[in-house]
Amino acid sequence: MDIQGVIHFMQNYTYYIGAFGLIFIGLFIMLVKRNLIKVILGLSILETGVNLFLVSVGYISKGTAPIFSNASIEGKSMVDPVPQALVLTAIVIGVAVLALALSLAVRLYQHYGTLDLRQIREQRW
Amino acid sequence: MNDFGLFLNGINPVLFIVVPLGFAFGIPLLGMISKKIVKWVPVFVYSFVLVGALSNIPDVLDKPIIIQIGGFVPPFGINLVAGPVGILFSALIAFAGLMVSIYAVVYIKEGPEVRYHILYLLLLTGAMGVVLTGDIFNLFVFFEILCISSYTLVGYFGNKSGIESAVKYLIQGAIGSSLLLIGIGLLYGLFGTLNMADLARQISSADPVTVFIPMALMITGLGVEAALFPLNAWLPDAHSSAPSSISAILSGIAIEVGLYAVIRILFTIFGISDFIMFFVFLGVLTLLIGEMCAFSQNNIKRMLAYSSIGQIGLMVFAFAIATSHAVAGGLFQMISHTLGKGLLFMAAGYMIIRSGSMKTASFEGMGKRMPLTCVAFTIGAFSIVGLPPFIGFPSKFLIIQSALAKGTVLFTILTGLVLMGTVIEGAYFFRIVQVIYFKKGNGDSERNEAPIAALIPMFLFTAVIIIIGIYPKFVLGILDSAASELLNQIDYIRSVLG
Amino acid sequence: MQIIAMILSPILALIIGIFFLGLSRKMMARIHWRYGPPWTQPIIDIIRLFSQKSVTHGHLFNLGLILSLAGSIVVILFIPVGRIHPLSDSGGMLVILYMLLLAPLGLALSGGEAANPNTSIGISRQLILALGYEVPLLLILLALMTHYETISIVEIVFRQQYAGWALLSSPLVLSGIGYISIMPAILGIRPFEVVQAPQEISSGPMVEYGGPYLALATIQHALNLFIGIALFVNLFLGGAGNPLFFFIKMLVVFVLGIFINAALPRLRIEQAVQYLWRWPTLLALVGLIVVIVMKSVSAG
Amino acid sequence: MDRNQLNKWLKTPAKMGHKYSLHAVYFCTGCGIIEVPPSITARWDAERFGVLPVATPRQANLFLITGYVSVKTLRAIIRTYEQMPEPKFTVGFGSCPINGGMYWDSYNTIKHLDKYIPVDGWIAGCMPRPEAIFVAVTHLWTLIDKDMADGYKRYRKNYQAYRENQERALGKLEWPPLFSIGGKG
Amino acid sequence: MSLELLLAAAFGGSLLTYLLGKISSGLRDGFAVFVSVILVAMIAGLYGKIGAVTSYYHFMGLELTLRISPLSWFFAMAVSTLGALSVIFSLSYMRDRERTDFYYLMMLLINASMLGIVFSGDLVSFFIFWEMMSWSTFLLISYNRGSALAAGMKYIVFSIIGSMAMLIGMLSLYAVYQTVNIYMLSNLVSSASPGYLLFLLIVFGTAFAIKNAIMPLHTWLPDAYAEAPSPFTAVLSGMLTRMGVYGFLMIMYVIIGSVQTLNMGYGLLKFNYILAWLGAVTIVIPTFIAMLQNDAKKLLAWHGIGQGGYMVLGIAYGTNLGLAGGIFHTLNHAIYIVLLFMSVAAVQYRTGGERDLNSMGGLIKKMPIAFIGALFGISGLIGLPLTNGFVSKWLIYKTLILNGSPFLAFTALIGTWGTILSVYKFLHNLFLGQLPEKYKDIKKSPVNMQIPIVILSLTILLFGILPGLPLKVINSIIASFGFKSLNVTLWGIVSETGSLNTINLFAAILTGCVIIWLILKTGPKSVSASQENTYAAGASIPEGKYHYTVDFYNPFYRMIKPYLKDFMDIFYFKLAGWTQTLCNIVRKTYTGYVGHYVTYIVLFLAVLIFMQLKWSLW
Repeated sequence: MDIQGVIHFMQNYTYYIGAFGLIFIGLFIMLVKRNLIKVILGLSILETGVNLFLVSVGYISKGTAPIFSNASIEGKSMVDPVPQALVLTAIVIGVAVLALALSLAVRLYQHYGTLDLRQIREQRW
Repeated sequence: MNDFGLFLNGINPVLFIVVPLGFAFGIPLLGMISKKIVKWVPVFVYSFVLVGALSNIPDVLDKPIIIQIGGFVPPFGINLVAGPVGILFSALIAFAGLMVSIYAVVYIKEGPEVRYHILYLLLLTGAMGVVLTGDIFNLFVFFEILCISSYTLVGYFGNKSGIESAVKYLIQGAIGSSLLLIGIGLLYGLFGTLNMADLARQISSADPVTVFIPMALMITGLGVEAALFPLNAWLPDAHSSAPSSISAILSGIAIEVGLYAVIRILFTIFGISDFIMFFVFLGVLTLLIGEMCAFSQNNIKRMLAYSSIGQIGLMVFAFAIATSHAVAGGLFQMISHTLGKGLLFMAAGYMIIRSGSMKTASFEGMGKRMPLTCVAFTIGAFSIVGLPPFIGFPSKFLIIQSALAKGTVLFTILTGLVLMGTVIEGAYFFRIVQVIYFKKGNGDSERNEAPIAALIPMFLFTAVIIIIGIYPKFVLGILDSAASELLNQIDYIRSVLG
Repeated sequence: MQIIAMILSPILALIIGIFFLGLSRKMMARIHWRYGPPWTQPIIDIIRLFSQKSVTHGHLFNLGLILSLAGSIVVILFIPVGRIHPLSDSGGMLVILYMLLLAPLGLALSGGEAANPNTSIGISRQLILALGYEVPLLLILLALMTHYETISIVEIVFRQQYAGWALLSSPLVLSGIGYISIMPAILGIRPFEVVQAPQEISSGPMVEYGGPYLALATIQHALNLFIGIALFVNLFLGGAGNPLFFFIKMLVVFVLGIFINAALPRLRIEQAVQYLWRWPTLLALVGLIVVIVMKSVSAG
Repeated sequence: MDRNQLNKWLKTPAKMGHKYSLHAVYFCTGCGIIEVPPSITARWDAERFGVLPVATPRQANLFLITGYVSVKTLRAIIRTYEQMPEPKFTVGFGSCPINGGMYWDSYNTIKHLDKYIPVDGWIAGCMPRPEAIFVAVTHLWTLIDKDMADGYKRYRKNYQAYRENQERALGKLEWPPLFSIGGKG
Repeated sequence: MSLELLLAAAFGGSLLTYLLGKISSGLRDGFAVFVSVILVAMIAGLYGKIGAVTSYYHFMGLELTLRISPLSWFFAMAVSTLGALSVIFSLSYMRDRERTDFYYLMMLLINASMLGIVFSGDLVSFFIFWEMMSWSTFLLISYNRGSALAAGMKYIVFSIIGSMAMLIGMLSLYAVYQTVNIYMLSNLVSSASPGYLLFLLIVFGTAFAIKNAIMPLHTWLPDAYAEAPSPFTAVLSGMLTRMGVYGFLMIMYVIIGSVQTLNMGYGLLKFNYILAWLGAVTIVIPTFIAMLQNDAKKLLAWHGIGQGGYMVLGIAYGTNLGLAGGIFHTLNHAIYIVLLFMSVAAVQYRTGGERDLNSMGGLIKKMPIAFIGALFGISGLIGLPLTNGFVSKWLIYKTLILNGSPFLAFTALIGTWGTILSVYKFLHNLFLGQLPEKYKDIKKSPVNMQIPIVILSLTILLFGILPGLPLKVINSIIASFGFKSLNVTLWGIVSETGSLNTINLFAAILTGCVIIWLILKTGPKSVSASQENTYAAGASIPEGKYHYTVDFYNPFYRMIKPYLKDFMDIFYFKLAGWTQTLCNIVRKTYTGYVGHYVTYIVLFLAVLIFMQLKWSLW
């Protein structure tokens, strides 16, 4: 692959790299971190990555906002509106989950006195 | 069917989602009027839904009901597809929901009751949405409704184990949802549509490798809720820490709905029509591991939870065989599991209340103290093990039969393994039955039956278990058409897209 | 004819058996360098016993003894003595095998009700010993029945009168030797006298028998001697054409038995069973295998 | 046939049987037993007289009491005697059963055995030789012939007295009376 | 009268009995007896209708049928009769116990499901009734609590394994032939490949071998027999366990057919030959283990295993004599083992549940009827001539000897001698010997216990003297399997290679007994003596103060004990232990640490993708 190809790829798919980068970072945090808050942060990053990914799915390079104002640019250069709608929903859901997770974390801390997930293992096998 | 033909033939399936949702948000208002009314709201709502679901069965057997929300024609609008599968599941959800809500009337006494009922309605709404929707993103949304409300309900009592389980459930569930969302995004990126039928039509001509990644992501994401083997670590915790009514719903509805989503995606969207070796093995593995874990439990609810894993394994095994009989068997197994496990959790709930402990050893002499509950428990256990004349028998019969109909040595051996799981299952369930009936309790042996409102659903479950066990033809018709709906991708596409 | 045979056969057996009892006492005495009692002594004993007044311990005490004796008599009806074999077509060897059980079992039942510890010990030894010798005996009889392909003892005797004695015929010689080596156990004489062992457990199962009971028990013992030897004569020595020859053959075998009896000490019950399950069983097993092999060789 | 006639007819062989088939319980009460082995083994061979040691009193009809009788053994002697089937004969062997012998002044020895059980004959001496047993046996034959060996009949007849004697020497007996005390068998 | 009506009466009767029990116990008892007796009458009335088929239900697209064959009539008759006798026997045994309603419900339910099994015309009904029988038996085995629970667990685990094996066989038949009707299958299956038939024989055989307690699969039986309530143990041992024999007959001779079954395999490795050897092993080892038992019911239970070996040996050998012997032995065994368990139950009833042989004795004077039952029972068990057990064993032995299987014959015969030892111990330690002082005031067994005991004792004698009565029915059974019928007379078998004539035997023994009795009478009248008046080296025995029916075969034990452990039981316990350990290891998967759970999810995804890339699963 020549340098042109790389640049082309970078130009068109940077969003994806960013999105999946965030997703993997989020997953990595959830895999290795022991602190519940950090894990929740990882979750948040993961969700952000997913949202970014969704948005980038619908993005067209140099496209405009999907607002029906000018008939001439309709269709081709407008970004897809559906993923944006999806992302809005996903963000809402993500916020709900995050809020719930944090509130549960507070309750958990009240019970255990710690947020170290290695010690929060009463429920097992 | 025209757009808003609410009462044309049966009750419009949209109402199955709308009515509970509306009441869920109406509950706080009702709660201001009277707390007592609140606990009856789910009962009324689900009586209505049940009647609606049942009223739709005759129509559905002819031709699926397609409802286009907002009048947009698919693939552009969101649509509900109430085929035999959808109606079957909505009837099941409604029935289980109704029964458990009756049970909950007396069972839920402490804690924020009003919120319980809101979340309960939401949970079932989510489940109902998942089974009825024809749109993949809509499925995700309903799925999230289901999941979030169940996270919350698992921690309903706010005790140590509940919160811990809820947190763990939440983390795993959230990862699963994220993966699912990525998969949906990928699919949308590839095909530019979210309608299942449309996706299915396009996928059939797509490159299988390209399609595979979103599929794997979606299976994994939904697999968390469906409790496939390594993804099901949340299940025993959540089921055992939740209030028993919620355990019944989680076990009877939530994981089934998850599995429904998996098979819907596999069969309808990705058009799998031959058996899937990976899932056959996964099913057997899930079954064996679930049963083995259950075997070494002495906490009744954990045991029942692990048993659910085992049952899910059996269903996965059945669906993975992917013949029409097998899928019908899998669906039948879902019904029998919902009924049996729901009954077991409900009975166990009151047994736990009376004995004050979840340890199986504390149930000694229960047979004398709460005879009716114990009979219900026993029948549930027998049904889960698959003994005639209970409902577990015909379902297991159908599954094993279709596995053996494959006629290969491999499947015979796998069937043998599945039945080995049944043996283990029998061992621990019969152990409990023995403890209940044949061990003398050292505590008080006064008769202390569960309240009548808890007994009614148990009785109805028992009745249905026995009746369908003896007359499986009541459900076989709809099961067959449901199986053909699942397996027949072309028909699905044609009926949705016209 | 059959009726006459049925009456004649037990009487003959009784006479021979009691004669053997007397003979054995006399011969034992002579081997011990004693003068010994007259050979009619068992008859005198039996007469004396019948005139004594005994105790009974209950109905089973009587019934068991009666059953035991009746069992022995029925066995005799199945065993051909010369050409006298009144019942041998009613079930063959298998019935004999089973009827042989009736004698010890009847004594055991009778002794059981006597409620005496010595009886219990005696019975236990008797049953153990029976199990001990039945193992080789069954193998031997199976070898015979397999060889001759019949379960009828008359048929076996008949075949031997054409083909020569089984003891001397090539496939059955080991079985014959095996039978000889367990015969003392079947007859209940030394070295297998643990059942009675008068010095040790006061004559075991018979400890509570007195008077007529003891007389019947003695008769039973006599008949048992007869059965054990007659079986051997029939099965391995080709029976006989008439009772006289039969008697002579029996006498030879019995004298052999007496010498063994006089020469050997008593074995403990474990030792007895160990012996019986070792050498005679081995012989019998090899004998049976030889019979099977010979049969299959000659068949194919 | 008349039953009495039958009895008479049967009596003769029965008597012969009693005579020539004396199965004996040797009761080894004391030193006298040392004379028994020679008498039953090859040296003197009692079996030629029909005398044979048996293991239990149930099978016996001759009771040979060989030696002194202590109070303790008396109990066993009575018990054994009562367990023997009738007709039965008792012979005391040696001086001690007759009158205590050298234990005449022992506090613990029974002096007169025939106070406690009927004795049909005595063999005096300390010790009598084995031949004396055979003399006693032949004497016993004569007595049986003449119906004079009737100890068992006397025991039955005078059971009450015997029992009283026994109880006087031994205290209360553990076993119930053999015959009803009224004297009827 | 149709079969549905019969089964409806049986099942409905059991439920109704339960409900009546809530009203009055007397009503319940009466009704239970009524139902079970009516069933006997109804089945007896079905004799003429052999061959009738009724289709009663459609289950999941399958036609479920009931059918009377000679075999099923034979078994049904035995089941219902013994069931009725056991119910009659239970009346006083179960009085004043708890959960009596439950007991009768289960008892009649088991009876009904056994009738269902034998009348099933198709495998699905067979399986359904089989399962119902299994779980209701489980509930009743556990009835006595305490150690009964472990016994019940053992039973149900084995039972489920068996049913699952049967389920595989049944459904694979259905998958291949699209029918489960036994009689339609019997036409279709005979053309199948030998490998498939062997598979069928093995899976069905496993199920039936478990039920019939064939040697490596026997370990549930001793505990279950010992711990179940005694009248139910009678049913359990008499017929329920023998449903395995019925199953073997069904799969070997009805479905697969004699020609195919007997030609399965080569040389010494023929299926039926191996099965016969398993039967032979089942005869010998349990019989010897029975000798070591000190528990009356356990001793009988081990014999139950051993006798099952005879049946399997007979039917597996596959000659008309052997088959007749096996089937007849099933009936005979049912009769005498029921009788024996009833005798034990009668003793238990009076002694307060005592089963330890070492602590009883001398009950003959106190419970003569129970003694007679036990005596006839053990005579039948040994197979003494003139008892029914003799005839069936005779048939089996004869075929073994004459068809050149002397070693099988040897094992079968030696089993009999082992049997004598242990059953004599059983009889002696219960009824003979000294009566312990604590049982001095024991009463006779109640009348309703005596009636079944007497009936069964007489039946043993009747079938022993006139074996032609049942053998005629058995002849029609083996004829229906395609075997040559036996030449049966009323009192035996006529054959060139040695015939049997029980009436001669009977006459001879009877005459012998009478003559000897008369001889005994001519002697002086004997005096009766108490149990204390016994020879003890001159010592006197204080009343009731000594007791010695302990360790009856001690010298022998010392010899054989090391060899006669129940190795299979030990193995199964080990296996259960290993399973438990494995389960404990497996459940450690769920560590409780969320990080691991997340790893699982990631791993699952990775494996899924990897597998697709590597092997292209889709």
